[in-house]
Amino acid sequence: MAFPVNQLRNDFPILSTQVHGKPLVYFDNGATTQKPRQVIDRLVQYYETENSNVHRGAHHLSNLATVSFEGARNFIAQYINAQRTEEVIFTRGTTDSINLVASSFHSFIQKGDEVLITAMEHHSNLVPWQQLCKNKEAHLCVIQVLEDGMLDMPVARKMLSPKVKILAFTHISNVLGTINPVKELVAEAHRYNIPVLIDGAQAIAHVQVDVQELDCEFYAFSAHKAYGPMGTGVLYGKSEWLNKLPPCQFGGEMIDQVSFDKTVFNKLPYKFEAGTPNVADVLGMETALRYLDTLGIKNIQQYEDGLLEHATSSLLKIPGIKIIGRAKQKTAVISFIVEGIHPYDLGTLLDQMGIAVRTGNHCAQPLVESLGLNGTIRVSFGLYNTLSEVDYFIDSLKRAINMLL
Amino acid sequence: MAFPVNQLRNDFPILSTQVHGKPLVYFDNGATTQKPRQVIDRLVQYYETENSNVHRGAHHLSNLATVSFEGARNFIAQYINAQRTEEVIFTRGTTDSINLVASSFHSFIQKGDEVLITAMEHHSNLVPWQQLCKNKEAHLCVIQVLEDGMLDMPVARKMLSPKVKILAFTHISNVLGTINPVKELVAEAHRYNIPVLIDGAQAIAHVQVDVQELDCEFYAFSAHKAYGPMGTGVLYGKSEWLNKLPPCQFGGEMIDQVSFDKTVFNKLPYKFEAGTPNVADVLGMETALRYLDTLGIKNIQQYEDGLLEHATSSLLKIPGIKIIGRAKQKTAVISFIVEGIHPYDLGTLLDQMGIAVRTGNHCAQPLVESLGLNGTIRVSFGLYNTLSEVDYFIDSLKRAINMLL
Amino acid sequence: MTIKEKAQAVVEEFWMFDDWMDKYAYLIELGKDLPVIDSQFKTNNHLISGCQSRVWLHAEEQEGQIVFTADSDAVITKGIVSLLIRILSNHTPKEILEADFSFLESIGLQEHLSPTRANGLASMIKQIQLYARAFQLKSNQL
Amino acid sequence: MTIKEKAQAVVEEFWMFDDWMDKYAYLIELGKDLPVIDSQFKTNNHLISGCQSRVWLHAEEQEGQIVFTADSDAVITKGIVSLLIRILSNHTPKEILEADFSFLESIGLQEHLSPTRANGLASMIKQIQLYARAFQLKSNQL
Ligand SMILES: Cc1ncc(COP(=O)(O)O)c(C=O)c1O
Ligand SMILES: Cc1ncc(COP(=O)(O)O)c(C=O)c1O
Repeated sequence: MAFPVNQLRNDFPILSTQVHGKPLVYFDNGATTQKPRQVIDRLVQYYETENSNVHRGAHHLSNLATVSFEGARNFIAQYINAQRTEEVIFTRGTTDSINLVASSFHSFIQKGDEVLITAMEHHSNLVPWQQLCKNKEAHLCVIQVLEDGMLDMPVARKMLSPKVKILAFTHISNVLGTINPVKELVAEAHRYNIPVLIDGAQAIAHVQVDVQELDCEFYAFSAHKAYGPMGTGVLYGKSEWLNKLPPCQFGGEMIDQVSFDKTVFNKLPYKFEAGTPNVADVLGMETALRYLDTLGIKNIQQYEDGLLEHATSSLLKIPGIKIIGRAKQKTAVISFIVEGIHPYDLGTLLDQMGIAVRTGNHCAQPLVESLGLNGTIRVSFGLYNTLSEVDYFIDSLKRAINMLL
Repeated sequence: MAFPVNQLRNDFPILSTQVHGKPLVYFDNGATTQKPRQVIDRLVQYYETENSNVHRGAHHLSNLATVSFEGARNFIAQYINAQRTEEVIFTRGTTDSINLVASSFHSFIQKGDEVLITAMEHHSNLVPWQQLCKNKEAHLCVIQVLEDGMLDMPVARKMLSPKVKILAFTHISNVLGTINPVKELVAEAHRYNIPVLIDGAQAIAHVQVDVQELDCEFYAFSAHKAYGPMGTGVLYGKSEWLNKLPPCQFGGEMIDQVSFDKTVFNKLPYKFEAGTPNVADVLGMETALRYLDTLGIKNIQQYEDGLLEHATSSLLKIPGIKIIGRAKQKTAVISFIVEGIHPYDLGTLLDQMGIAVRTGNHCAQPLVESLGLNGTIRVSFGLYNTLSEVDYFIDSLKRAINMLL
Repeated sequence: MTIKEKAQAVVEEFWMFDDWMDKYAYLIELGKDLPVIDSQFKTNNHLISGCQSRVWLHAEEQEGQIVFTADSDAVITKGIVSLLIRILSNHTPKEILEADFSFLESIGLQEHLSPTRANGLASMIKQIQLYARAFQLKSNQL
Repeated sequence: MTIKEKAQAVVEEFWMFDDWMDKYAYLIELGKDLPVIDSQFKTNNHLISGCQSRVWLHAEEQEGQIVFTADSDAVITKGIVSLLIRILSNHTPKEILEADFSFLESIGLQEHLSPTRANGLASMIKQIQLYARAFQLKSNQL
């Protein structure tokens, strides 16, 4: 069965808006995705019929909200195949999830220890570890990226040792599109009992995420990059690890008993969820993941691979274009530069033609600089993009290049 | 002009729903408030026409989102009369705001220092300080609450000293309704150069908040308690203080320059806003505050005072009822107990009659216990509640008491 | 009567009331009538967690059957525990462990209770089953 | 021509194009034509922050008037700075400080630029005014 892209485009109201008088072509899905009607409706329905603080009241609305909220946790746990529902912690997003682990890890890091990351990390999976190492006089070690955009695996293996207290790396690079060999690296790390955190920000909307199969200790993602609302996301953690880590924010349901002298924290998952939870957006996230589930993530991946291939081969026909990141395993993200042209100029002209792309260092400054670049143009596809949008983009790009050269 | 309550009730879709076959009477506004159509519509409009990551793209949608987002910051800064727009930091809510300050304060607290709070704090303004003191071997000192629910001001004055590194207390008690003498206490604290954090969770929807007049260093509140969406809130801070404090979450726009060795943080307000911001909910918060502004917070307060007086005098006519918290300056929050009846039983029966109230310790366990109680029933009013709802509540309460005694 | 028959009787009693206020009134009466637990058993050991209200549950063996007594500081909770006890007291461990708790759904209780209370109910049932298992183990060892 | 007259001329040139793509094409041509800044001035000292692209701006006094030269690594940015320079170069500090920048609104530039670029534009204008003020101070002291 062909992927029903024309039909499902109707689910996304924003896709029928115009930009500078041209139909919107949204190729900035790596930054954030657009939302289907179903997700928007879920927010509306919640606020119109269910809104309440959860867990706390003995009244009807509070019960509705609590049941919906915990139902969402349950579905999301199933969706990523967590072993237990309480292994799903609701956070503000990927950055928040990673910071939570890095903060809580303070008590597990000593002077001289090592934290291992890769050279392709987003700032959100770099700076929290860098600051942790700085505080603890530990070492931040960095697995290098090869010319084609893949991790240097032989070197990675050598960098693993009992000194490494945590390995944190991205499932998929937001600049290069590289799908990293997560399972393999996790298994290698486990030989030294090193816990592994995976930054799943760019993965959750594009590939199947099965945390038990990956066997990682932590997995972080944001709803807004998977067709869900802004303002929420998930930290998955193996319960043995989540039980071990101290909480780093305090207040609300995360407390079981408190006196002025002493606090007993609540059990998982509440222990890590301080303050009134963001019920509406969590329900929106559930709806978004159900939407993906209905389409089938493998169908989506296959469809997006088609967009990637078509765009890649079309781009390579344009003289002066260089694609940054040619890993064998890639998702539908293409970073490129055009010789003699500043990415920002291209981005501006493409925008005039209705096409949203991203330019700059994509919050991965060390990576982009290590490639000798001051920025790239990035197109990143979502499930609603089409081959004819890609063709329009290629034509527009040629026009822009002609104007600029 | 009479307060147009009947008209504005039409703005709140949830108010026309039924609970157990009875019209909903929502008296749990202290936990969270319901949302007007305008706020819900703002979320929808954002996702249908503007959704994008802010600051980062050079494209049209990103520009729209950025302009809206920074426009919201600007309005909110004006609304609370901040001196500078960048003094408004967007957080997840009150709990997040307070935790941010408490975490960042680690570097300002030494062994033996004191942190001063009051006995009427919500767990969210207690446990972060308690844990900070625990980590730093500092002392958590507690200003006691008098029998009528007011702070013991003469004692408070004596507890201020150069040893106190921060004073944190609530603008309005979520259990007692007490409006604390913020201006006076802030002025006293400033005599020793003690910075002051105010927990404004219960204030923002009910009284005028003018941070320059209060002269506090920090002010925290949540959107969801002021008719705005869940998932966002504000930390106001005087820029001199925010500039001094180190950030405690890392990633995204809060970074200016980064290499593997070193990070230079961005300037205010971005420095404290790690990760993709919750644009939609921030715009919803702006809309909610504009809604309050249009009605006029003083009109709202006057109207709610009317509800408070009517409910208080009606309650006092019921035998066996004791109201907890009889401060002279109160907002429309009433905690009470009925002799010989468990609050939870009353809450359950009121709920059967369509009335949402809260029972328990209201996340202020030490306060409730110090009053010798194991919980109270709390009714907390919002701008859409009516005198006839109060009458219905009083009748229902009498019926419930009859059943239970 | 078997557990099943007693449960059926309770379901029928509940169906007599159209109005949930009346069902609650009935639960309250049951709660008020619950024979009070011996005060020596109102200790933290016998406390069931997971409720906004507190529940104490005690179990004794009498001639191969378990007899439950209980108390709560909230009378509706007391009514609910009283229902459970009425159905499950005076049965063998085996009978209790094999009991089908779907009658609670027929009453509509679980659906009508708040999640805190539903958790409380779940904790009570779990505690009852724990007692039954403990007594079974003990008698098997004899 | 006065600053005002030059600005008016630029506004009219821009109004000739219906299509923003043509306006951009024009900006790009301006950018390409911008006399390149002396490379000794392409230092961090002359760098204006607040742009995704980099802008270097240099000012010299010639017979009581300020002459600006500039460069950028992005050609559209260069076009924008070229516009500003064309209008503001060869004027006295006083004239520059009194200049009315509302012509930018008439062009529609500010509204059409991304916030990053609008910030960049604001930074450029600020920098131009700073130079003017510095030269004014210097000549007042003489
Ligand atoms: C006085 C007070 N402080 C703090 C909070 C915490 O607010 P939030 O849960 O929105 O972070 C609340 C509400 O629960 C409150 O009433
Ligand atoms: C690989 C990667 N990690 C982390 C993040 C941060 O996600 P968020 O901003 O939603 O916290 C992003 C997106 O910006 C990303 O692409």
